[in-house]
Amino acid sequence: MIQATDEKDIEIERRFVPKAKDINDEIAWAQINKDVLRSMERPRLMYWVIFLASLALFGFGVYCEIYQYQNGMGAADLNNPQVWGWYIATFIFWIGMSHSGTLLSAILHIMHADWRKPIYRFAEAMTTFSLMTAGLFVLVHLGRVWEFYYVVAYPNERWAWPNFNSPLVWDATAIGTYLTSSIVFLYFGMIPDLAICRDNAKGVRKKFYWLLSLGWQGTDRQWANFRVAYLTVACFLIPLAVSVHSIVATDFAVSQQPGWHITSFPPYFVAGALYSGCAAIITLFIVLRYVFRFEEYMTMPILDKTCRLTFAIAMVWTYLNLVEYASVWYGDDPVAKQTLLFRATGDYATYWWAMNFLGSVVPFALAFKSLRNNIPVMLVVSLLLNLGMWLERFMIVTPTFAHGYYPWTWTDHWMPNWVQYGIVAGSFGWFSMLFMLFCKIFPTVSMYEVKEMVYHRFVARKARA
Amino acid sequence: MSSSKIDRRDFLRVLGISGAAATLAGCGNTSIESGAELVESFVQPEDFVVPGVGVYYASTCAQCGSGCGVMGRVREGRVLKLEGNPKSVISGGKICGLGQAAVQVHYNPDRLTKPMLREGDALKAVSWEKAMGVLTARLGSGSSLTGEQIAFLTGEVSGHQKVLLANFLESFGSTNHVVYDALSPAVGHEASKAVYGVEQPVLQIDKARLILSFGNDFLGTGPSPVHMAAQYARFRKAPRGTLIQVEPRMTLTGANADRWYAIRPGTEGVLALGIAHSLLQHPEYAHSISQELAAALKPYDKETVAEITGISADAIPHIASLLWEKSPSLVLSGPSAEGHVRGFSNATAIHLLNLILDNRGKTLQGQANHPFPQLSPVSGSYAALTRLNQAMSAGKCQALLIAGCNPAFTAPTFVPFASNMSKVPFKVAFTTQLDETARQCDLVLPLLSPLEDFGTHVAGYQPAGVELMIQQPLMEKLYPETKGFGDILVDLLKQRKPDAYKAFPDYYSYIKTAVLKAKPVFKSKESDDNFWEDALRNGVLDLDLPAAQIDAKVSAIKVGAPQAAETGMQYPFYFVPSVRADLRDGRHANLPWLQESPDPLTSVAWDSWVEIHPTTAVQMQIREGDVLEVQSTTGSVRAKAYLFPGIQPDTISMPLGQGHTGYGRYADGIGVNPFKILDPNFEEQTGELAMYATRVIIKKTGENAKMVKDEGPTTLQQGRKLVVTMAADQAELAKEITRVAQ
Amino acid sequence: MSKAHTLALFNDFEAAGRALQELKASNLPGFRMDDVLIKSPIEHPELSEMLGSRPVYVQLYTMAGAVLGSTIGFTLIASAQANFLQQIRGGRPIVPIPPDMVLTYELFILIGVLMTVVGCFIAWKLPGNRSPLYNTRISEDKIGILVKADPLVIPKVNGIFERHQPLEIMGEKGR
Amino acid sequence: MSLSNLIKNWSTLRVKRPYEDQYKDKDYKWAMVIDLDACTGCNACTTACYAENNLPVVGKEAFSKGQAMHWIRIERYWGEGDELPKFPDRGAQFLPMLCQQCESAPCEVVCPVGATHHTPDGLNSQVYNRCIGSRYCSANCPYKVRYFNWWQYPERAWPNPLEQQLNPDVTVRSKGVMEKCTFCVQRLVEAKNRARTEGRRVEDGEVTTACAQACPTSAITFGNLADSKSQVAKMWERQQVDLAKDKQEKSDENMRGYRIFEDLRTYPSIVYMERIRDLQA
Repeated sequence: MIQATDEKDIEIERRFVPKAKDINDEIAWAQINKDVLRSMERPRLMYWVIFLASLALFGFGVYCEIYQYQNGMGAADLNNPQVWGWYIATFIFWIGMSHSGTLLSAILHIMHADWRKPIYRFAEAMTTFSLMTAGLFVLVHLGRVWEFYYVVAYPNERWAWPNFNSPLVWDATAIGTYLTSSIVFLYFGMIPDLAICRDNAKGVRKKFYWLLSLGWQGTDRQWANFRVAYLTVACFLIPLAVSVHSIVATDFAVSQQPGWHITSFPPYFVAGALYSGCAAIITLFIVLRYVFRFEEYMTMPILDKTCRLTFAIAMVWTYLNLVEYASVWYGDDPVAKQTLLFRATGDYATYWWAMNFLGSVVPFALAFKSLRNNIPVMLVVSLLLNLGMWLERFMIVTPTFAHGYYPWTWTDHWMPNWVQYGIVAGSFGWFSMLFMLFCKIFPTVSMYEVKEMVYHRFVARKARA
Repeated sequence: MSSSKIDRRDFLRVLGISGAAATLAGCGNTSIESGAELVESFVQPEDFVVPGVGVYYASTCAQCGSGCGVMGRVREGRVLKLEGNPKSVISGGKICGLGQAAVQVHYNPDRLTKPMLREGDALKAVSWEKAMGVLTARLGSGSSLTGEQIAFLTGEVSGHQKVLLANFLESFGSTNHVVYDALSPAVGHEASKAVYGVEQPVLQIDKARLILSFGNDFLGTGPSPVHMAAQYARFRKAPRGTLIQVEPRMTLTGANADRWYAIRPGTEGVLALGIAHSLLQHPEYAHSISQELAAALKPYDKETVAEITGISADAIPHIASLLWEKSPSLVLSGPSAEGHVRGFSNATAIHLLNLILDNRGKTLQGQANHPFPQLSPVSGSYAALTRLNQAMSAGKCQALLIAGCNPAFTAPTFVPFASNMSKVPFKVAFTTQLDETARQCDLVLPLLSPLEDFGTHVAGYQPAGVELMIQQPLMEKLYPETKGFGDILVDLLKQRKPDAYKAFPDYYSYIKTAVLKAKPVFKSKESDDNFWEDALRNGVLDLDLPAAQIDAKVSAIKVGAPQAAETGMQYPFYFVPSVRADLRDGRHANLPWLQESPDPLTSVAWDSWVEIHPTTAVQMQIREGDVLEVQSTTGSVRAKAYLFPGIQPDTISMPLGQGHTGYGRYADGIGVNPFKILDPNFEEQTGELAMYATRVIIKKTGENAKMVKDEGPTTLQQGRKLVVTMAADQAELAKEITRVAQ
Repeated sequence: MSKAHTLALFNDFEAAGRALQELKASNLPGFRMDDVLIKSPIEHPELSEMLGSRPVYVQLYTMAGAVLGSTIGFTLIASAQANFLQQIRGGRPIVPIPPDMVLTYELFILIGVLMTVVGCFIAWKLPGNRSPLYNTRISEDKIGILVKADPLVIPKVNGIFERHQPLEIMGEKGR
Repeated sequence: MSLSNLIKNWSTLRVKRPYEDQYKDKDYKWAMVIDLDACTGCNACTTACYAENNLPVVGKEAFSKGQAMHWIRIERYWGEGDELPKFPDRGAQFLPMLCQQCESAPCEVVCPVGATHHTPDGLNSQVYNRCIGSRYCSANCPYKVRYFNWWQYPERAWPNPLEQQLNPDVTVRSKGVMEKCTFCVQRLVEAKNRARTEGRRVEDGEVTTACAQACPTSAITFGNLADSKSQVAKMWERQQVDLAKDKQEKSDENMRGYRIFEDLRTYPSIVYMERIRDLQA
């Protein structure tokens, strides 16, 4: 067992490694197992409160969906120009949210950024679950959801294939690929941890983990293949994640609508996706840290790094956002310009300014170390950033429909009714319910990688000594 | 057809339309399940029915008095859709929205299917035998009613129904046929008669180079809108005619004008005389009128006229010079000019322009004198209703029969029609659907819809010669306990005058005999059967007659000193009700297609609204959707404000036709009824209700609601180049290939 | 010839490394370094190196998957469009290249990812073939060295292990 | 075999529509001309369309929410720009707007299931059974003439016996599908079948749409653009509008024909003729 008690080592560390330690490297490996496994034991009260609240929210969403299913989409107060409402806006929001898991996990993995290790697992879970939530929105949004399989390309007696020209089919394929790949990535990276669970579980759970861990024993051959495969999948995932959100952007960019027909939409969407995902990671980071007492692993230096990353992405997004406005303005297409002006001054001006404020000004809070280290402030800021990102999606969908090419069908002050509110709220319930379940079934902190982190620090210190 | 010995189906078979009607009997049959049916082959279906193939039958539209020929598409015995009948001169193969909706009168879910008899406060469904028993007990052979004691109140009615109705009343020694039309053209007719000698001159719109219309909505609510629209289309082809419209509130016709002027309501006559004054500057016109008249026109200089009418002083000589340039012209007077206390003199002043411009015989002609004037309709009037109202009030009326009008809905509040009605001991309504008036009657007899019934019609406005329009059933009747109006009249007459009517088992045989009697007039050499079959197949019997000459009487035109419009400070706004081309006086408010069909000018559907000019609205801080209370001396109504630029700024306008309280699911609770706030102003010459003379005050109620309208928040094209406009002098219409409607 | 297994648990990588070094140098008859397996809670490349070259072939599967995904993807999509009912769309050809490329790209990644993971499972010979002798403490913090050798050599191997303070030595009868 | 098909037909499968003389050798290309100077805005076409195509009456509530189902609607504008005149002294600007049956329809490309695509006779068709209701087509339609069944109208729009009026040649659409003007395809199919049995092409004037048939001023002309002798083809030619061009080169500037949003390169099948106003008046 590695023990670092040498006073001299600590002194060296203090002198030559001025940056804050991401994690206390004096944690014993067995303690890591114990801490993480403890989070999967019988839940505390706080867990039940969050879980039941999520369940209730989800239940209400299901009720709204049933109501809408039985009556038709009119129940959601959609109309001729406003054909999409909040569903598509929230769909993009969830798709965007999913991107940070991949970013943290894959990009930082390739770059050997060790600080990702305690937090990437829940970020990946977030990716998976927000993709599943996004998928739900596709279904909720369909007028005839019972025929949704028409979009899938499969040989059938009708001899009719889906329309491969349609960005929606690209979407379906890209999201399907992304969901499959991220589930694979999440599970694959979890196999060593599942073996730990297997070794510590009893009864049915043992059987379950025994099945899932696929007989992992941590042999050198297993580790070698695992490393290569994990890195390869990570490499695949980065372009995939970029392609997914840029394809979602083509839903808009390919179309004729003023305000959508913009070349910079794909990078703009990707930046927005990473932005909202990072903000969501901060939120979940704080929640998990509190609920599961993960102070030892989800440490302040890691939060600090995540916040700095978020700030950087926020600035990228701000830039691309300004590029969008500037290109519309400079491009001088009267119709697109009118739509832009409508956003800034029309019925939705409040939301537009709020979006710009929350998206571009509030992130400056992340630039201050004192604020970064203040957990309540960060919780509020991260939620505000995500609200801003949701508003961004809302601003893309609703005002464009309200003020499109055709003046006769413009709408004023269109806002959804309770069914849409209910379903959107229900999606948060669904996401959070899945996430809470995940926390109790799977280890939310990657044990083996935290061990690696601790060990590498120890070795490095040894070497320096 | 309980009372006829010969089944109607046999009649139809003779006429070669049996198939369409006969297969209907199978609808809703459950005897198949009980094993009572034999397997039938479709190899030899009924004559004229090919499963899956639509067949067209000619008939006549009864939705308004225009008498358009229509073709009904019938499939498997169901009438599906109406098209225009190309053989009809009036419709020319075209049809309006109102006509289309006739199928919804027929299939209306709120149609009356059984006779209703009053028991205490409520109407209860009874059998046809019982209903007829009650009717004949009062009005049959044993009836002792005479003269004034019986009254028949109808809307505009023509053809043999009108004849039977007169004969029925005659059997009581009565001539008490009261024809009421809430939107009565009576003032216009009187004025025309006084000036031209004809009530309704034939307008040659297509021949005019310039039309100056004072509120005449010939495209929307005129006497024959479909016919006029076709003429208008030709008018717009090379050489393109120019339309100038002067009215307080833009009508559909005004919306199509090359130049539209908003005029202060009631001052149309002043403007007309002002234009006449300007025209007299041209020497060739100076001779066309007498010296006294010319002298009387003196005070109508452009400044005075501009002051009174609100139209710029420059516009008056401008219009006059256009009239001088573009000859022949046509000057029209319309309801918004006529519906005032001085409406008659307004109309005659407008007609004077036609005389000065010598449009007689060019764009204005008399209707042909035809050989069956007894079939022509009597147009309705408000005065007739007043007389009936007085008779009822005095308790003179013992029996009141009502068909085709709804005075309980359309009569203004100051006319206590409903309470007077209760003084009549026996009230009978003939209707296809219960309305506000029928609900107050003692007996309601359900009529066949016009698509199930035979009939003959002669339109009040005959564009060329005369057309006897034939109406025939397009399908078997939907409800067994309904009956044609004509059939009921024949039944009653058989009681009253058995000898004269015993030869006619029903109305069908009556009109067939009557039409065949008229065969010599049509100079037909066909056999009777062929003549009748042709008449049914064509749906129209045409008689080409020369147009009558217009014999103008300038003496009818009295010109006084120019009078300024009244300004009432307590009621600062003029109230101009607008008539929608589809809902008219509200009789069509039960038809869902028409309710859903947006008003062309405001795009509002399913609702009432208050039109107010945007500048006025800004002054009063009124936004669209603000609920306004519109108050006159007789009452008030509440409706949402709609900002409408096509209105004179001192005027507000509300559409008529909505606000029903007992007219079925599609009409009830929709909007408000502005008939109820009309002030008791009457045209001084004719005694007609001055519909456009009401003055109101508007108050904000503080509520705001969403307008039920099709358009979005903008009414502008926003630079999108959707409707592109070309100046008339650029267009080369003569070079274009166009299809001209005939 | 049947082989027997023995597993020694060590407290840390240094001890395990020393044991491995001695094993390698011992040149015991009936024992090959190829038959030695390290079982550890985290990966330790330096230790693995001592066992000699153990090549990884997962990349080949990835390559196969990527090639398969892109070729089959494009072919299937384009031939689906080119056959059956022609779906005419104004302004776009029936077989459009850019959309097909998008879909091909997605399939290239999907099949690539799946083949990589499948390749890894194949390399692990999972979920079937599991090596005998395992201690749950390995997944916690201990390092195990599993030796497969001639039953006669096992005591000598155990002897080497004993010299490096193993926590425990587990054995089984050779089969 | 599929792959050989692909290689064999590569040239035809890679054709981009529309192209010059696309319909030259074809039998049919349905097209329309609407004369805005003749249109009075009377709404007869709208009601005719309701009758012919089983359009549901949505009622006051749904209408106020903008869920009306009029396949052809009459729009009324008060001005070209963005400033409201004090009085509309040149009248209103009426525009009958219906599906433009674009040759390069933005809706067709984006439908994920191919429920809307082009027919060989140049219609933009909608297959109700295939539609899953993603509403992308409507989002992408610059004319906003696609109408979605927000409610289960078959059960609420035609209370007994109003359903007897329904045209048996036209489907009644269920909730969740998109619909739009079809140029009365049921009439076209019937006419084409009749002509085919008689071994000829549909003659000009033999078939027309319900709106064109009703229009009291005959502002709407419908016909076969592939038949150079047809009224509609002659009008297109005289108005110097070419189906396959997104920018018309007119030698005669005074010809009134134009297509709406040509610069979006949708190649509509409906030519509008400019409204005329006598500005001297």
